[in-house]
This record gives sequence, C-alpha cells and structure tokens, in this order.
Amino acid sequence: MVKQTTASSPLLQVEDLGKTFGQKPPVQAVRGVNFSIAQGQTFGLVGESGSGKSTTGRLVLRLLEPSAGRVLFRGNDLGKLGKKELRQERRHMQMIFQDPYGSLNRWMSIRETLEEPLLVHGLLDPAGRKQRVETLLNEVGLPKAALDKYPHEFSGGQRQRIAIARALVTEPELIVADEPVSALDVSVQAQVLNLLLNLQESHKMTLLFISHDLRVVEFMCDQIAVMYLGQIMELGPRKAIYRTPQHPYTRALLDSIPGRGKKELPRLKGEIPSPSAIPPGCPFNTRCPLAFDRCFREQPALYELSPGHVSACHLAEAEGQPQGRPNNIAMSPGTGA
Amino acid sequence: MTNISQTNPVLDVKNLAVTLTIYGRPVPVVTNVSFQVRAGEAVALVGESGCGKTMTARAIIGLPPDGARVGGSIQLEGRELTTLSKKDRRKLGGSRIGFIFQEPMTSLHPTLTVGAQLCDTLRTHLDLGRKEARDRAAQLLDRVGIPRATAMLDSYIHQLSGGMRQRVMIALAVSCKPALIIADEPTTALDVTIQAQVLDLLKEMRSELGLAMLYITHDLEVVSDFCDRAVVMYAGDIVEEGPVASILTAPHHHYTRGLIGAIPAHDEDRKRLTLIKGQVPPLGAWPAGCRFAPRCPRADEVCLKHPALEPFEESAVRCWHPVELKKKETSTLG
Amino acid sequence: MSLEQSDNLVVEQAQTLDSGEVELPAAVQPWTTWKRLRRNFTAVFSIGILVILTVCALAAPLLTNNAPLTIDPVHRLRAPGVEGHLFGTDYLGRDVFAIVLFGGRTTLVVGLLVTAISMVIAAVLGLLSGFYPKVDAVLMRVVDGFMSFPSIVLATAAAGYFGPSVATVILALTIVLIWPSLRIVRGSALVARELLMVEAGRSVGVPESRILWKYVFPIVRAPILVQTSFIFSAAVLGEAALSFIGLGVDSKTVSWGSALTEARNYIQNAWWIAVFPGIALVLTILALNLLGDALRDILDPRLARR
Amino acid sequence: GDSATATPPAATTAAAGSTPAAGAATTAAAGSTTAAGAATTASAVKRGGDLKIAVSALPAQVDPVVSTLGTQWLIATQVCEGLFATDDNYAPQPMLAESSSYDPNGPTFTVKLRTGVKFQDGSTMTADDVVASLQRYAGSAGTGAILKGLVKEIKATDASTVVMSLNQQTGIIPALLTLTPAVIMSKASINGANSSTPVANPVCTGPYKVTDYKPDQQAVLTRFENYTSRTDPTNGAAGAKPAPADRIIIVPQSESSVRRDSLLTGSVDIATGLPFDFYDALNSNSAVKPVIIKDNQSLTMVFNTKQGPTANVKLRQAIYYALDMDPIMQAAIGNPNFYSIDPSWYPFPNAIWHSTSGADNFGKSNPDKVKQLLADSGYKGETLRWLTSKDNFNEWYLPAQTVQQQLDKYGIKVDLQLMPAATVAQKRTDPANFEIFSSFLPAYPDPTLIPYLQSTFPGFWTNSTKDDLVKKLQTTSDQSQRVEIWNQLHALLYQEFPYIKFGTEAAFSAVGKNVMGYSTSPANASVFYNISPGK
Amino acid sequence: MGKYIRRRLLHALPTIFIPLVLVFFLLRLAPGDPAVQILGDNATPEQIAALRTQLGLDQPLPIQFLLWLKGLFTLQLGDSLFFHKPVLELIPAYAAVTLQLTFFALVIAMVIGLSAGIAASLLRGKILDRGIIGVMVFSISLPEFWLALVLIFVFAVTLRWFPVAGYVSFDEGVWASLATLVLPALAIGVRQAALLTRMTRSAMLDVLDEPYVTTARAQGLPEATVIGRYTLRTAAVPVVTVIGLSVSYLLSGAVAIELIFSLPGMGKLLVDAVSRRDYPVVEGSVLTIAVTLVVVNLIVDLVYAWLDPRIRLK
Ligand SMILES: Nc1ncnc2c1ncn2[C@@H]1O[C@H](COP(=O)(O)OP(=O)(O)OP(=O)(O)O)[C@@H](O)[C@H]1O
Ligand SMILES: Nc1ncnc2c1ncn2[C@@H]1O[C@H](COP(=O)(O)OP(=O)(O)OP(=O)(O)O)[C@@H](O)[C@H]1O
Ligand SMILES: [Mg+2]
Ligand SMILES: [Mg+2]
Repeated sequence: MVKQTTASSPLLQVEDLGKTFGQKPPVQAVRGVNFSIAQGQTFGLVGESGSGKSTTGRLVLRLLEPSAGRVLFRGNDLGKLGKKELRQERRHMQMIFQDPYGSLNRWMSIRETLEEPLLVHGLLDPAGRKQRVETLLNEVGLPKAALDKYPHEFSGGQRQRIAIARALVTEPELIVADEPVSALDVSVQAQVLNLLLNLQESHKMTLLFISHDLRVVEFMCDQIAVMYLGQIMELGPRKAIYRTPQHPYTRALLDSIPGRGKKELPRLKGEIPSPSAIPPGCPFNTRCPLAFDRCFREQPALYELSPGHVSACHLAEAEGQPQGRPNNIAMSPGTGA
Repeated sequence: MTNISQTNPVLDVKNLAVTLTIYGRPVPVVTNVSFQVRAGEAVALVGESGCGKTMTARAIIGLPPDGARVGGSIQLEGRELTTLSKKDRRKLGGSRIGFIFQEPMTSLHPTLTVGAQLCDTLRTHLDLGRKEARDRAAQLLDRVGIPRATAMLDSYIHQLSGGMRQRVMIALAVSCKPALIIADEPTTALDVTIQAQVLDLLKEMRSELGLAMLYITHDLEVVSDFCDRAVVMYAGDIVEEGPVASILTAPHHHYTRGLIGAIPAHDEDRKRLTLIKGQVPPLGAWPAGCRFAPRCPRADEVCLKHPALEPFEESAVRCWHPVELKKKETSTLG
Repeated sequence: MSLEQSDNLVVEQAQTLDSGEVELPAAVQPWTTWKRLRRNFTAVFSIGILVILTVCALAAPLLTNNAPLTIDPVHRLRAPGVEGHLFGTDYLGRDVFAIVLFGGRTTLVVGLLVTAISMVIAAVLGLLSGFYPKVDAVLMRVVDGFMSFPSIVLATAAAGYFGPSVATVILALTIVLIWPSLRIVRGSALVARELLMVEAGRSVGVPESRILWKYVFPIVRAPILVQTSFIFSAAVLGEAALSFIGLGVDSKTVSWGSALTEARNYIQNAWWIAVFPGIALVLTILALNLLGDALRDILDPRLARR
Repeated sequence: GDSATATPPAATTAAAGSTPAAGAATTAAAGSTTAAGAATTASAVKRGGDLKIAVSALPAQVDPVVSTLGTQWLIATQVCEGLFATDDNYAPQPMLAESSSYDPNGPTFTVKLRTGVKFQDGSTMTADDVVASLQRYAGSAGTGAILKGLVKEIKATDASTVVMSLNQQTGIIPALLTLTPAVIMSKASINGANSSTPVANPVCTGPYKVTDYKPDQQAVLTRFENYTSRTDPTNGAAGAKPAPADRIIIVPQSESSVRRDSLLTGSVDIATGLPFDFYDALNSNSAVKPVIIKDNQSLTMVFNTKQGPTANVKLRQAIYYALDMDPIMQAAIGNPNFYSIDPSWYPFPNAIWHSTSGADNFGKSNPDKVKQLLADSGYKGETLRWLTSKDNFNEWYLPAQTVQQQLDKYGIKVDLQLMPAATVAQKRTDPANFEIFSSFLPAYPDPTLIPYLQSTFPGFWTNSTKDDLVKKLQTTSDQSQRVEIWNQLHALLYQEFPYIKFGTEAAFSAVGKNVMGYSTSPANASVFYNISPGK
Repeated sequence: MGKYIRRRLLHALPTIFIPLVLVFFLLRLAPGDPAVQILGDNATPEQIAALRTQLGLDQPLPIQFLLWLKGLFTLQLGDSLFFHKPVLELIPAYAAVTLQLTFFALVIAMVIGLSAGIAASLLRGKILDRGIIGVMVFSISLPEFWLALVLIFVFAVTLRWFPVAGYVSFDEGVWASLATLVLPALAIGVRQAALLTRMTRSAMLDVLDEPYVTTARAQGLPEATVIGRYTLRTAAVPVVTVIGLSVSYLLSGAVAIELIFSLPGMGKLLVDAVSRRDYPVVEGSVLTIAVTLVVVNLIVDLVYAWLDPRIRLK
C-alpha cells in the first residue's frame, strides 16, 4: 500500500543517493546526494556535463537502481516497492526529456502517445481519456487536429509540448524535466519555459528541473543545487545562489555566463575530471582558483550559510554551521582510491 | 555600417545566394546575403537553427553541399573567389581562411593523430620539412593552451576532452596565419566554463594575429563582449546588421527584438519571457513578402512585399516598420 | 554455394549495428514509406518485375496447356517456337515454358517461406537477444556456432532425414538464413534498447511487454523489411545451389534451380533449356536486390546513397 | 548387393572402344592399324606419349580388396593382374596362370603359374604371393565370400603351383578370379593386412605402376618397363598387353560437361561416362570420336518378394505384362543408339551366357493378361512404395516414372519415393520399407556372381527351385551343362519376376581423334593399358 | 593485446564446439551407414555388422559421443573411413587447395571491388557510378555455378585461354597452377567483388560525408590527400568486415565451384565425405573450417584495431 503524504512533509526526499556504473573502472556518477523538494516547488540541478545531473534525475524516478541511499516519494521509499507497485507509482511522477525528437515514439500518433499513460495505469474510461487528452492538448497550446498526427509532423518545440502533455496526463505530483529546452532554439525555448511556468501554476505540480544553462535555471527555479562530479557543491534558494554564491565553483559558473562579464574570480582552468578518477579531497580541487592544502586532503562538509543555503567548501567553514550530515561519500562504493 | 574601420574588407560578400536541389526541386536556402568583414574585426552571424548560417559559411569556403548552386560574389582580400578555379580556391582554405567547426569530435579525423593532421595542413601550405612541421605543430598546440604539446601530437582526438579538441581545431585553423577565420558555433557543444576558456583563446588569437573573424552563433549574448558587429539572419535573409552593442540593447528588427526578449534575464523575479509566436517556416515554404511577417506583431499589408536591407540609425534593417531607438528605453531588456 | 553467405550485406549490416554506431533512421515512418516507395523508380521497377513473375507463376495453368513434368521423349530438345513450345523442350521433352512458369511457383514459394519463417524466428530471437543480456550471451554463441557450420552438412543431413523435397530445402535454407537476420534484428534491438523513447515509455510506466511490441518492434521492423528482400534472394539462389549439388527439391517438383541444374549439360547444344529458367532466376534475384537497395534508401536515410 | 555399384564394367567406369565407323576412320588416319571389330592388336598401336583420361571419380585407394564397389577398382584394374582375365566376350582366359585344371577327385582346382613374372618392385612372383593374395580376397566382402564358400584351403605346392581344395565341384573359379579384387599382390606388400584394411602401396605385376596417387586430383600410372607380357594376342584384358602409352594419367572430373570440354580442348584424350545427349555434337566434331559401349547394363526394378502386395507373384506378373519396354527405355535414354530391348539377364549378346529363355514376346504389354492376373492376384489398389533416387537419374528415376505412368492405366498405384541413393541403399534392407526399388545390373564374368540371385539381396527372393539351380550352376564344371542350367534359371526369372528388366543401356565415352586401341566391349571398357594416345 | 587475443580465442571456443557437436549428431542420426558405403552393397549383412563393430558404430550413441569427445580433446580425429588415412594427414592437402582458391578469389574481389567501389563513390551519381552499380547488382544476381559454366564455355572451350578444369599444384609449375585457378577464382570472385564494390562505395560515401573530410578540404589539402589519407583508411573498416565474411564464405562455400572445376578442395572433400558418411573426415573438415573462421575473425579484429586507434587504445 502506498501511503498518502501529509501536506507538510516534502514531496520528495533524497537521502545519500549514490550511483556507480560499471566495474573497471567504476564510474561514480552520483555520490551522497541529499536534497528534498516541497510540494509545488521547482528545484533546479545545474552543473557541467558529466556532473551527474541526469543520473540523479533518473535515480529519483527509479529508472535506475541506486547503488546507495534512498528516495522517499510521498513518504514512501521507492526502493521498497515491488515492480508492479513501482510501475503504478509512476503515474504520480513523470519525466520530460531533453530530446523531443527521441523521446516520443514515432510510430504512435499523438493521441496514442497521450492516452498511453492512462491506458497502462487503467485510468479513466475511453470517453474520459479522450476528454482528458483533448483538454491537455489545448493547455499546451496545440490544436485538436494534432491528435491524429505523428511526431514527425511537428517542430521541436511542438514535440516538447507534446512530451509535456504526456508527462501531465496522469496528473503527476512530480515532474523531472531533464534539460527540457536545451535542444530548442531561443525563441522556442522561451515558449516552452513560459508554458512550463503556466502549467506548474495551474497544476500545482512539483518540478525537478535539470539544466546546464544557468540563465534558464535562474529563470525557472526556487531552489537550486549546483552539482560537480556527482556531488552537490552548493544548494540554496535562487536568490542566495545567484546573488551571494559562496562556492568557488558556483561563482566560476556564474562568471562564465556569456555576456555578463563581472568576473569575480580568474577563469577556471582545465576541465571536469572523469567521474571514474575523482580526485581525493575536495573534488573541485584540481580547478579551484582558491584551493589550499586542506582541499587536497579533506573532503569538505556541507556548511549552512543561511537557512537552506549550504555549501561544500572549506572556505565556508568560517561563515557557516556544519550541517548535521557531512557531505561525505562513504556510502558510494569504490572511493578512497 | 557607419562606425566600422575604413580599411579594405578582408571578406566582402555580395548578394550571396545558395540554392539546394531537394528531391529534384531547387530550393533557396540563402538569399541576398551581403556583408563585409574587415581586418581585426569580428562579425557575428546570428540566427536560429536552419536559417542558413552554416550554408553561408560553406559557400564562402567553397564547399557547399553536393548539387548546390551558389550565386553572387565573394571577395577575399580583394580577390573574387567565385571565378577562381577549384584548385586555386582550394588552396586558399587553410592558408588564407581558417575554419572552425561546431563539433570538434567529428570534424577532426578519428584515426589520424593530432600531429599528423596539423602537419598535413602546414606542409600543404608552407614549405616545411617533416621535422619542422612537427615542431611548428607542437608550438601551435602549446600556443592554444594544450599541455605537454609535443606528447599530444601523437594522441588521437578521442583521447582528448571536448575543450582540448576545440583547441586543436583552433590550432588547425590558425596554423598558417590566415587572414580570416570562420568559426561555426565553436562553443555550442561545450560547457559554459569551457566555452569561456575557448572564447578567451579566440580573442587572444584574434588580436595576436590581427585576424578578421566571422563568428557564427545562435546566442547573441555569447558574442556581446567579443564581436564588433552582428549580422542577424532569418530564413536565409539578413534581417538586421549593426554594432553588437546596439543590436543587443536597441534592436530595430522585430525578430531581433524577439530573440533578445527570449533570453531569460538575470536576477528578476520570474515573469514570463517575451515571445515570438509561431515557428521558423520550413525550407521551401518561405512567405513571399517579409519572411518574418507571419510571426511579426507589427505586420500589415505592406509586409506582403519583401523589404530591402536599409540603413537605419547606426544599423541596417530589413523591415517596413523598424523599431525606433527612442522607444527602446521602455523595452523589456535589462 | 551462395546459401551460406545469404548475403554479405546482411551480416555487414548486422555488424554495423552490433558496433552500435548506427543512429536510427530518423525518417523511417510507415506512413511515408509507401509514398517514398512509390516515388522511387528502382523500387517500382523491381516490384513490377516481381509482380509480373509472381502473377505468371500463379497463373501458370492458365498460361500453358503443358504440364511441366510430362515427359515426352519423342519431342526432346526442340528449339524455342517449334511445335508450339514457346521456349522449346528440354532433354526429357518437357515444355520449357511450363517449367519456367511452374518452376517459378516452387522457387517463389521456397523463397517466400524461407524468408517468412527465418525472419519471424530471427525477429523473435533477435528481439529477445537484444533486450535480455542473458539470452544474448547464450544466443550469440549459438549464432556464431551455426554461422561457422558448413551449410552443406546441414542440407545433406536434412535431405537424409526427410528425403529431398521442397520442405527439406525450405528447412535447410531456413536454418542457414536465420542467423544473419537474427544478428541484424539483435543489432537494431540493442540500439533500440538504449533509445530515449524506450526510457520515456518506461518512465510513464509502460509494461515491458508493451515496450517490446510497441516501442522496439517498430524500430527493428525497418531493417527486417530491408533484410527480407536480401534473404529472399539468398533463398532463391540457395535453392539453385542446393539443386546443383544434388540436394534440391525432388523431381516431382520443378524449380528454376533444378531446371538450371539439369540444364547444365546443355548450355552448348540446347541453350534454351538453360537460358529461360536462368533469365527468370536472375531477373528475380536482380529485382529483389534492387528492391532491397531501394528499401534501404527509403527506410534508412543514412544508407540512402548505397 | 546392388548391381548399381558392383562390378568393374559398371556404367560409371566405362572407357574406350570404337564404333565400327569410327574404327574405320582410325585405320585410315593412322594408316597402319587394323581394327577388327572390338579388339585391336598390340603391334598396331603407336608407342609413347601420355594418355590422359577424364573419369567421374577416382577410387579412394589403389587396393581393390577393401571395397565391393566397382568404381573403387579402377586403378587396380590398370596396375594389377589376376590369375585370369576376361576377354572381350566375358570369357575367362589365363593371365598370370599358365594353365589350370579341375580335379573332380578332391575336388581340387590347380593353377600352374607363369614363371619369371616380375612384380613392380623387381621381385619375382611365386605361389606364396598368390596364396596370400587369394586368401585375403577370400576374406573380403562380396565375391570374396563366394570363393571362401567354395574353397577349403589354398596352398602352394611348389613355387609355381597353387592348389585349392574345394568343398564341392564347381566351374566358376576362373571367372571369379578375373575380378579385380582377386588380383595378385606381392606378399611383402600385403604385409599381413586383413581384407578390410587397405594395402597402402600394393605391388602388382601389371604393365603400369602407380607413381602418383591423389584420389581427388589425379592418378599417374607409369609404364612398368620390366613387365612380363603374355605372348598370346591381345583380347580385352587378356593376352598380351602392349602398354603403348608412357604414362596413363587419370583425372577425376565429376561434371560430365567438363569431361567433354576437357576432351574438346585436348587436355584429355578420353572422356568416359558421358551423357548420350552429347553424341550429336561430338560426332560432328572432327577432333574427337564418340565411343558407344553397347549392351553395358540392364535397367531393372526389384520387388519385395518377402512381404506386402508384391510378395504375390500374380501381381508381379501383372506388372510385367503391363509394361511397354521401348517407351520406358526411350524416356530413360533418349537416343535409340544407346539402348536395346533385350530380355537377357546377361546383357552382352556375344557372351555365352546371353539368354532369351522364358521371355516370350518381351517388351510388349499384354492388357488382357494384365487384367486377368490382377484379378487373380487379389490386388485391391494398395499403393506400391517405390524407392528411387535422382542420383541415378537415367537408370533409376526416369524408368520408374514411365513405369508409374504405364501402371496407372491399370489402376496399379505407385508411390515414387525419392531419396538420396545412400538412403535407398539403407532403406531397402528392411522389407517393411518398400515394395519396389530401382536398380541396374551389368554383366558378370559368371552368372553365379549376379548379386540378385542371393537371397540376402534386398527383395529377399527365396525359392527352392532357384536355390537348386544356383547350387547346380556353382557345382557344375562342364560349360555347356552350365549354360543349360542358366537357361532354366533364366526361364524361372521370367515366371516368378522377382525383378523386371526393361532393357539394356549402353555406355558412352569419347576419345581424341588420334587415340587407338580402345575396346568397345563392356567387359573391358575400363581397361586403359592397351590404348595409345596416338601422339 | 595478448590478453585481448586470449579472450577472443576463449570466446571462440563455443564457435568451434557447437558446430562439432552439431555435426556429430546430425551425421549419426541421419540415415546412411558408413559400413554400407565402404563395403558396397554386395557385402552381406554379417560383413557389414562386422565392419560396424570394427568402426565402433555399434555402440550406443552416448558412448560414441564420449569416445568422440575424448578423441577431440586429444586431437585424435580418427582415420578416414574411406581413405583409410588419418584425417589430420588428409585434410591439409585439401585445405591448401581451398586456401589458394580463396586467396585468388579474394585478390580478384579486392582488386575489382575496391577500385570499382572507390571509383563509383568519387563519381557518385555520374554515369560511371550508375554503370558500376548496374554491373554490380547483376553480378550479385548470378548463381555462381552458372557463371562458372559460362566462363568455361567462353574462356576455356572457345578461346582456350585457360584449362577447362583440374588442379595443378604449385610445385608442378607456378604458371600452370595459376592458370588452373583463374576461372574458378573468377567464378566465385565476381560475386564477392560485387559485394565488396557495394560496401566500398557506401563506406566511402559515408566517410566522404563526414565532417572531418570537409575539414580536410577546408584546410586546403589536395584532393589526393583527402581521399588517400583522410577517407580510405576509415572507409576500410566496414570493408574489412565484408572481406572477412568473404573469406569465411569462400572457405566452405565454394562447393559447386570445386565440383565443376574438379578442384580437390575442402568443399569437395566435405560433400563427398558427407555423402559417403565418412564421419571422421566430415568432423575434421568442420573443425578445420570452424577454426579457420575463428582465426579469420581474429585477424579481421586485429585489422580493425590496426585501422582504428579508438579500438586499439581502448
Ligand atoms: N548508463 C551509464 N553507464 C556508464 N556510465 C554512465 C551511464 N550513465 C551516465 N554515466 C556516466 O555518469 C556520469 C554522469 O552522467 P550524467 O548523464 O548524469 O551527467 P549530466 O550531468 O546529465 O551530463 P550532461 O550535461 O552531459 O547530460 C558521466 O560521466 C556519464 O558518462
Ligand atoms: N545537404 C543539404 N541538403 C538539404 N538541405 C540542407 C542541406 N544542408 C543544409 N540543409 C538545410 O538548409 C537549411 C540551412 O541550413 P544551415 O546548416 O545553413 O543552417 P544553420 O543556420 O547553420 O542552422 P544550425 O544552427 O542548425 O546549424 C536548413 O534548413 C537545412 O535543413
Ligand atoms: Mg544529462
Ligand atoms: Mg549550422
């Protein structure tokens, strides 16, 4: 049996989540990630390519088995659900993918695509399904005539609308959007972002929004987590992250946004190391312009700078309170090498 | 067109038109494109996907796709390229024009070493021995910021990270000290941090070699502190051209305005983005008049006629109803 | 014998797919396939040839009064046109025209059944193999084993058990031709498995069986379709090859392959015995190969220029 | 044992000879040859050169003892000799024997050997070699068993005399010893090998010796210069062996059109075992001569006489009288030059064993008789299973098909079951599997050697009269009496019909225009040592 | 690399083992008795039974299988029932012929296939390209045995350029040996050439469309360098696959050609052995073919690795 959540507890709670792919060498894609998202919030995950954003998103929806940690959704540990229960639970959590060309089944008409989640979850009768699908299509701004067409007949933006409609059709409580606009042109991106905002308001849904584009994340999210090498480097409310970023990585990222050259720090050197060879100490130590000897020895804990704003940097120690749980990676196998 | 340097243009494109043959039917992809790039100047070619940016660039280097017809005139350092023999034209590539492609992973040879590829270009255009070419290649790699340059000569492209690959690409493009560099979205595939590094490098190379640069991008902001002028394309047409600063802050064409409005602004409470409604018309289905008219908030009957690119304030605009500068103050831009 | 090497292409495709470097045909859409097919001259041309040959085979009793097996030793080796024998008679006095028509029935039936059976088996096993790594590990070894097994031994053993017959030929060819197709299907399934849309389906909660059928099968359908025509031609050639080494259909049945084989001593003195079934055979294989190429163009834009 | 694959003159090994017309042409061309009928004289042919022969297959090894398959004896036929050899009329003549005689009081059979005969390794043949060879032969399968049954003991009484003590009187030993497996090899080369282990390099006395042997590639036979030839005139395998060619090179070419083409392009001198349809083209080509070996073998069907409908003699008779032989042979052979409608179970007309006894009005159907016999037989339309194979298209399949058509008219149902020849050979050993199978039968040096007459032969014909006659045939030594017994047996076959003969088939070879000295007799069609390439 | 090869060979074990087990049971379960085949039909049942005992064929199948397995692991494949020679002595001569034929056919296929394929790709859409495609599709559609007979008629019988059939080994004269192999090699090589043409052309076209070729051209490299250095080598990877497949096909698939041209190769040996039920020879041939295929595949993989550093440096 799946319990109902109480209004106060967060909708989604991620505890010590870790994921290691393969064996030789193990790729530690996600390590000791903790966060929670309250009902109706938009939570942003940013970071460079390979920092583990998508993997986190997939772990949250349990499209991947975590190697460590657990995901509580509506108070239930997803890991404890049976195969069938999990499948049923999926109607409450949906995903939007980056590539609107690849994520739609091109052999299914839009009607089939949109009805499928209802069908497989046995929701509504045929008339009800039809009704619901048409309403949703209208909401995402597509004409009814679209129903009997196939994905290839639509542009990228339109397809992303269809993907959004599919994600919404079972009225889920959580949507994980993995770079939903990265593949789109600016003008279309703006359309989709506006649509997402509108829908979120009207459907009161909770959004885990993944993007590498700091401008988009800033625009969309209430809470933002900056990831690096599978770990959260800094997490906090949008204003805190963008106005008073603490972590050198966050600051460097912000500095790199094109056209907004205020340049607090020197340019980041080099590139993100491979997640199969994570440097000891602070994972960012290879590129950090402010790194000092401790960073090479010791994994920084998460320090709370202000309520809800935490940073995993030794430099934050002075300013912040160590949080209950150190940001350590003991739970993900294969570390220590 | 007013406040650019008065030197002779390195690249002078006039009335460039590219027509492809699709299913046996001629389909225009680029029409009436004219612009100039002067020495030391960086010009941004901006536009949404499919508007013909890459096609323009490929026409300039003389490598349009099979079955394409190229019309108009292209002059490089005063030499007309379109009438050159294929062979002579080919020789200009790599020596006078350097080209940087979007995807370094696929644009560099997967089974030849980095050094071999560099040496090939060097030895084609410069009279160098094997050893000299190799030394030169190592210097180049070093110059573009690749550590352990000599060792890297023997590595393959798949052994390098994305940023390194693009650095190699840049080294290749500047290897023979060309007059002009055409960079086709060189940072689109890169992370922001790496993008910033690469842009820095390009900036350095430009000033160091006095290069003229045509920088193709879909993101206006990327070029704001990098390019001098911007040429905005829409559906094969240039719709606006002018100094980057002015285009970013005071766009005259409704399309340019829309593009800029669509970029999420910094540090504002969430409010909706300004939108361009509809979508880019597909190839072969361009409207007869102003191609932006179906999406334009200001469109009226006049717009059924194709407008010319007319000077307007400090820019040039292809619009019957250009946005005037004074109104700009109240616009949404931050 | 060309039956082992059903077609190099077949395996060659399989290998490209195996290596996973194939992006899926972006434009493969059933609803456009037909339109593209109609626009493709080669496809229309080859389908035309196949239709004509098939109709001739089906309408054989209407087109000729002669039964293909009626031996008439008195009228042996008559040249074409003589005594009402349009294509002449063979060394037993059988009407070559009738042999070509009725032989087409056998040959086309062999081709059709071999293709159908082997493709169905290959499709099912290939899908399973592509989707379930454990099945895959076992099955791929079996495939390798079978592919290095000389088909001649298999054909002989089959002929030994069941006696030479159409069914035996079909059995032998089917067993030989399953494997390359299986590898192709598996290759596509491996690619399909990694597709975003499959993950998207899962994320929505679509059960695995439906994923296989609704998401993955349509993707492997395109290579299967292309493969079909190559397998068909391999089967037709294989039947001829089996006939040649004496393992073909029984002599109660005529087929192009057996006709060609029996005609091999007459190339120099009675060319018509060899030439007419030969033309029919070559035309069929030609059409099938052309169709295969055309289908590839149509279904897989990446390979469109081949 | 099936005749199909049984003896040296079987169709598959056929060789040289000349039609009278072609023979005449040779005479004219060569200027010195006198071709009298089938045989040519040794002195007439030109010496020297390589004689190249294309055959469909070479035996797996030289040693003939290990197999009863006639095709496996091809090389031994050329390089080895027996105590006796057949002439062109299948009559046994002494070869390594000087003389021989039966002694009814023993009974014994004594052979005096020629003296001074050299083996190919230079040693001289003695009675010990003969005893060793014959004992090994007697232990072998097939005809060897017949010898074993007849002979109590084989021993050498002196260096040139071999005495066989017999279990009973018999007249068949010389004929039996003309068979290739009965050839004499040096005891040293046999080296104790048993009858089923082949001798790797048999050392014989023949006019050629094997110098290179690759079964799937070629056999090179080089003239044995110390060959001790007989002095009596050449006649088939008997008499003097002139060995005109320096070397005989035999190459296997399984495709008959390829054998023909090899001949046409001059890369071989003789192409054996050709389809009859090649005749016209070869006949009109001046570079080659077609060679028809008439009366080579009988085409037959064999009944299951043990069980099932065909165990009923009336049905078998009905079937016989339902058949018109000429259409059957015409369908099988095509060209009337290549077959004859001849009832004799001994197909060669010149042989003393040729017989028409019992066969009245052979070859024509008799519908009234058929109906009568069918009614008598109580045949109720049971389907008769006929095992046949496409592997022997002309000899098995085509006759079967025509017979099926002919029987159909009388309501006799035949189900032709096609399978590989190997499967037929196996299936027919079980009487539950069939009613009829296809077969063919060449001539044998002696009628007692005809495998059909053994009751173990599939068909399982057992008949006390037959057994008596066969026994008498074996134990009588007087030739004219034996012919008489054979005629009785022949008549019995035409009453009981354990098998039906359709007609006699020729074999067909072709030779280059200069080739001389080949035999057109089926008895010696695969004897190559008297042939000259003429170059 | 050594480790890689070892792993590959280990993987290949089932590839060798499966066909062997298959052939063991197929042969023994199919009707047809080697004893009958050896002795001929004139042998009596007792004699046949005796021979069966001698050959061990009277034992129960599982026992035979175990004995056979034991033989296999000690590489005692037994003697040919027909040639009475150890299989391992018999096969090399036949394998040598097949290898020569394969080699020549491959040379023909590669010379024609590679040059036609490259020419067609460089002239894509032009008349020559279409002509090459036409000839290629036609060649693929010809049954090999048919082509062989036509070749004999034209080149051996009519023009007399080459012998009709037969095999002359190298030590008997290199030219004579080559002459005997030309027609058979052509007869099977043409089809392989056509397949190779198709693959080469498409591989070349794929590579010519690769951005890195555009880069090479944009860098002003001469066309000869662009094709020779930047295109051929990468295009070679799929082509090598097809060559590998051709080799595996030629090794066991040339039965009809070997029969027609009377070449004592593996195909002929196998067909004969199967029809004679010469079990040890069939098993030995299957083993030989399977092992050769494994080696061929290994070589193909090594060539891949040589051609493509991405594989080599993994
Ligand atoms: N199925 C997998 N098997 C092995 N490694 C994987 C797998 N999925 C992801 N990884 C690795 O895990 C790391 C994190 O990947 P992830 O996709 O989560 O990053 P991301 O932050 O989403 O990056 P991007 O911006 O490129 O999408 C990467 O190094 C990736 O190569
Ligand atoms: N070889 C080709 N054949 C047919 N159409 C082509 C070909 N190359 C490009 N096109 C089409 O021409 C149009 C212009 O393409 P181009 O590559 O110049 O666009 P772009 O502005 O560079 O876009 P992007 O930002 O996506 O790179 C597009 O619609 C594209 O689909
Ligand atoms: Mg991602
Ligand atoms: Mg582009």
